[in-house]
Amino acid sequence: MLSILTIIWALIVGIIVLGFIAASAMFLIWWERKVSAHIQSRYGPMRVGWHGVLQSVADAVKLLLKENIIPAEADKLVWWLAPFIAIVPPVMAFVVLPFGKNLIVKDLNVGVLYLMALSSVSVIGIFMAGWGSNNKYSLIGGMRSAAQIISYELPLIISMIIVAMQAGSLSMQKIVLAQAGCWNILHPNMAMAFIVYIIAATAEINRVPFDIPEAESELVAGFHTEYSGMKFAMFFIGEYTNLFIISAIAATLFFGGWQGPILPGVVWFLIKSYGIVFVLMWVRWTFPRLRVDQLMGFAWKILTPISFVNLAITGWLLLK
Amino acid sequence: MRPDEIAAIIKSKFPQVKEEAGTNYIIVPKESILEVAQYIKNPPLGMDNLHCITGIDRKEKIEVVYTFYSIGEHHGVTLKVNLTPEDLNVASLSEIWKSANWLEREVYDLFGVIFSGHPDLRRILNPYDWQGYPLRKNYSNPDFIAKPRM
Amino acid sequence: MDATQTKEMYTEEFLINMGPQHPSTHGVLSLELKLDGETIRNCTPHIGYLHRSMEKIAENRTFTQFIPFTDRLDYVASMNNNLGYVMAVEKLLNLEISERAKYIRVIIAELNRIASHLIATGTFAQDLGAFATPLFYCFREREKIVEIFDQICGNRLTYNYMRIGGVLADLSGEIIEKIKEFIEYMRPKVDDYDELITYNVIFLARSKHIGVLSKEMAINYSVTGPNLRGSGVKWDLRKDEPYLVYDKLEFDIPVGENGDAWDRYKVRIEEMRQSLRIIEQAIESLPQGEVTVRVGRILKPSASETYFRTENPRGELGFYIVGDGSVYPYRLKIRSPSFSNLAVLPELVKGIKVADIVCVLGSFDVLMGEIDR
Amino acid sequence: MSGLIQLLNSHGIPQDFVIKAAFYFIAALTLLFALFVVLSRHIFRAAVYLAVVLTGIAAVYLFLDAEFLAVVQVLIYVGAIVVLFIFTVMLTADIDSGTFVGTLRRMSVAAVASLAIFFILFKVINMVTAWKTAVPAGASISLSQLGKSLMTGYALPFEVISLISLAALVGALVIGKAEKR
Repeated sequence: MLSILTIIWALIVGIIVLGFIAASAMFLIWWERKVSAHIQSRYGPMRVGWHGVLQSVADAVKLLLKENIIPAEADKLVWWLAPFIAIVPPVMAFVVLPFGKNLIVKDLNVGVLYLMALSSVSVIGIFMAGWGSNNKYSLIGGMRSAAQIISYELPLIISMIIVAMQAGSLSMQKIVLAQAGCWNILHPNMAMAFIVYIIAATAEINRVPFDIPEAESELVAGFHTEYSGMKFAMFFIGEYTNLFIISAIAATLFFGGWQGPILPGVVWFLIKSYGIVFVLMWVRWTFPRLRVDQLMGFAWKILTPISFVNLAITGWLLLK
Repeated sequence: MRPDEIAAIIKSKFPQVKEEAGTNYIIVPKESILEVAQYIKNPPLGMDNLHCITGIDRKEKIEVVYTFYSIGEHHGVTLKVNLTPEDLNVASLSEIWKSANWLEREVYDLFGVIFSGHPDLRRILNPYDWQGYPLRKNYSNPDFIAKPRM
Repeated sequence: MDATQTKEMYTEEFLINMGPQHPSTHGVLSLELKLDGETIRNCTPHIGYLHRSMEKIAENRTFTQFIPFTDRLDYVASMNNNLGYVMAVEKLLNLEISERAKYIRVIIAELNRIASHLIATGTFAQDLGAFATPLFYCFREREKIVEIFDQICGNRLTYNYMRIGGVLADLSGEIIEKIKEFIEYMRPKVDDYDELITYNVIFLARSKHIGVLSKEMAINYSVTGPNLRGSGVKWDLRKDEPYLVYDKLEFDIPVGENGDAWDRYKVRIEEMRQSLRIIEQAIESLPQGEVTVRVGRILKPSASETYFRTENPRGELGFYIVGDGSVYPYRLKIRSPSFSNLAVLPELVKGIKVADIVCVLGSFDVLMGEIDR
Repeated sequence: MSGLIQLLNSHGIPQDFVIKAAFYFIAALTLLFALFVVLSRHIFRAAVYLAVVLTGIAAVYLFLDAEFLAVVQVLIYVGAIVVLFIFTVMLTADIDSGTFVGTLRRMSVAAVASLAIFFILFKVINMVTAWKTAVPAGASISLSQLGKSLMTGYALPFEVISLISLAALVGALVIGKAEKR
C-alpha cells in the first residue's frame, strides 16, 4: 500500500507551492504599486498596515466579496473556463523551479522544455477569455495576444536552448550546477541570449512595452475587460505569478540560480528573482507601448535572427 | 488689405452684394453665395480659411454669418446671408472649405438652416432625434429657466 | 455585411464603438470605427454628449454673469477662455483697459497655457502607453501653477478671474515671487520631458509619420493653434494679430516640419519654453497702476455685433457677440478651436491602426467641454 | 513515469492495476473530448476541445516513458498548432454566427474517409512484422543522444524537413503579402 507519508508529503508540497504563489503574487502587487508610486513621485498605498503592506490582502478580500457578473451574450462555458486555464500553467511551472540545492519539487530531465511547453499553453486561456466575453475589445485583445505570443515564442525558446546547450542538459538543477564556476551571464553569447530572453519573456507575459493585448488606452483592458470579482483576481494572480516565474527562470538560467556565498541558496534565489522582477517593473513604468505591427516586426526581423545567429555561434563555440 | 478695401473689391466684382450699414460686413444674396465664395477663395483675396459659420435669429429673418480669414495675406472678411423663415435653403460651402462641413451642421442643428449640397447634413450637438431648433428665439422648452431679474 | 475582397482571402469588417466611455477619447467623445482587422476603414465621430446649451444660456444671462460659464468651456485653460470672452465684450463696448491689467492678463494667460500644454503632454504620453508616469510628472508641475491661481482667485479649476475692464485682483509681490520661482523650476523640467519622452525610441516610432496633416489641409479644415503650427504654418494670433501687449514681448513661434503627431507634440513642448520667456519679460516690465477700469454694474452695449478671437492653448477661440442694446447678449456664438480640430480626424485616420487613432487623437489635444459647449 | 513505477514497486502495489486504471481514465477522457471535437457545433469550442485531446495524448506518451515526446507534444500541438487553429478561426468570416451545420453529403463523405483511416491504422497496429516491438532496456532516452543522432545519422532527413519548412515560410509570406485590390 501507498505510504500515508508520501501522500501527506505531496499535499504539504502542494500547499507550500500554492501558498507561495498567493503570497508572492500579493507581495508583487503591493511592490509594483510602491515602485510605480515612487517612480511617479507619490507614495502609493499607505493606509493598510505599515506602508500599505496589507493593501493586497484588503484588495483580495474585496475581490472575493464582489459580485460575479457574466455578460449576457457570453459563451458561458468558455468564459468560465478561461481564468482557470490561464492560471494552471504558471502554477505547474513551479514543479521545476530550483529554489535551492534540494528545494525542487521534481527535477525533470526535460525541465527547460517543460517550461516552454507551459508558457505556450497559457495563451489559450487568454484567447478563451477574449472570445468568451463576446466583446469586440476583448476579442481584439485575444487576437493580439495570440499573434504576439506565437511570434515571441521562437526567440524565447532559442535563447533558453542556448543555455541548455552550454550546460549539456535540459534539467534545471544541472543547469544551475553547470554555473558553479562562472555565471552564464558572464559569457558574451549568454549575455546576448539573456537580453533576447528578457525581451521575449516580457512580451510573453504582456507587460509594457509589449502590453498590447491589454492596452489600457486602446482596448480598455483587452481580454479581461468583462471579468469581475474572483475571476478577475485569478487573471491578476496568474499575471503576477508569471512575472515571478520568468524572473526566476532568468535567475536560474543566467545568474547561477540558488548559488551564492554565505547566505542559504533559497535566499540567493529569491534575491536574484526579485531583482529581475524589479528591473521589469522599472521598465513598465518608464516606457511607452509599441504598436502591434512594430511589435511583430521587432520579433521577426530583429530578435529571431539575433537568436539564430547566437545559436550558431554557441554551437560553434561548444564544438571548437 | 483693410476691410473697406476688401469690401470695395467684392462690390466691384459682384454688383448684387451690399455693405451693411456701419460695419464692413458684406450682405450677399443667397443665390450668389457660392459664386462669391469661389471668388474670394482665390487670389487676390485668397481667403483660404473659413473660420466660423454662425446663425443669428432676427425673428423676421435668419442671418447666416461666414467669417473668413487669409493666413497668407493677414486679412479677413465677413459675409452675411439673410434668409426668410419660409425658405431656409442656402448653398453649402463644404466643397470649397472642408471646415464648413461641421460648422454648417451646427447651424443646421441649432437654427434649422438647410445647406443644400452638404454631404452629410445631420444634427451634431443635439441628439439625432431632437425636435425643434434650440437657438431660434421662438423655441420653447419646459426645462428652460427664465431670465434672471435685473 | 460587406467584406473587403482580396484575391482569395477576405476579412470581415466589423464595427466598434470607441467611447463615449473610453480611457483615451479625452472625455465623452464617441468614435464609430469600421475595422478591417486592426486597420481603420472608416471613422465617424459622434459628439454632443456634453452639450450644455451654453449659447442659449448666454442669451439669458447678463454679460458679466456669463463669465463663469466660459470657465466650463475648455476647463483646463479657463483663464484663456475668460480672457477671450471679456476681450470680446470689451471690444463691443470699445473699452480700453489699464496697462498693468494687460500685463497681468498676459502673465496669467501664459501660465494657463503652460498648464494646458502640460496636460496635453501627459495625456498624449499616456495614450501611447507610457502608463501614468509622464502624466504624474506633468501634474506635479501643473500643481504649482494651480496653486498660484488658487492664491490669486481662490479656485483651482474654474477661475473666473478676468473681469470686463480688467482683472479680479492685483498680483501681490508674494505671488510675483512665486511665479518667478516657478519659471526657474519649470525650465529644467521642460528639458527633462525632452529627455524622457520626446526622443524616446518607442515614442518616436509610435508618433512619427502618424496622422500627417498637410499645410493645405490644415488651413482648409480651419485647424488652429499648435496643430496648425505642427503642420508647418507659421501662424499665431499673438504675433500676427497681436492683442494685449504681445507685440511688446519677444518670443518665437515654433513650427513643425511634417505635420505628424510628433510635430504637434513637439510644438507644444516648445511653446511651453516660449511661454516661460513671455512670462519672464512681462513680469520684468510690469507697470504700476490700477488693474480695473470702472465700468458700472450694468453693462449695456449698443446694438452692434463683433467677432473677436484669441490664441488659446488649443487654437483660436472666437466669440461672436451680438448686442441689442439690452443687458443681455442677443446672440453669442462660441467658435471653439477643438471643434474644428476634431473635424479633420476622420480624414486622418483612414488606413491606420486602432493604436494610431489614439495617438492622432491625443496629438490633437481636443477637449469635449468646448466642442460640445 | 519510471519514478512512479519505482515508487509503486517499493511499496509492493500491483503497479499494473494503478497504471492501467490511470491509463484507461485518461484514454477515456481523451476519446470523450475527441468526440466533442467532432460533434461540437461551435467551431471555437471544438478547437478548445482539441487542445484537451492533444494534452491527453501527451499524457499517454508519459505512460510510454516518452517524457520528451510528451513535452514536445504539448509545446507544438497545444501551444502552437491549436493556437494557430484558433487564430485562423478568428480570421475567418462569419465567426459571429458561431454554429456550423453539416449537410448529409458532407457528413457521409467524412464518415467514409475517417472509417478508411481507422481501418488502415487498425490493420497496421495489428500487423505482425519482424520489427522489434519490445521497449528498449534504457527506458528514458538521453536527450544528448537524440540531438547527436539528429545531427549525424538523420542529418539528411532533418535538413530536408527544414528546407520544406523554409519553403512553407516563404510561401506564407508571399500569400500574406498579396496586394489588396
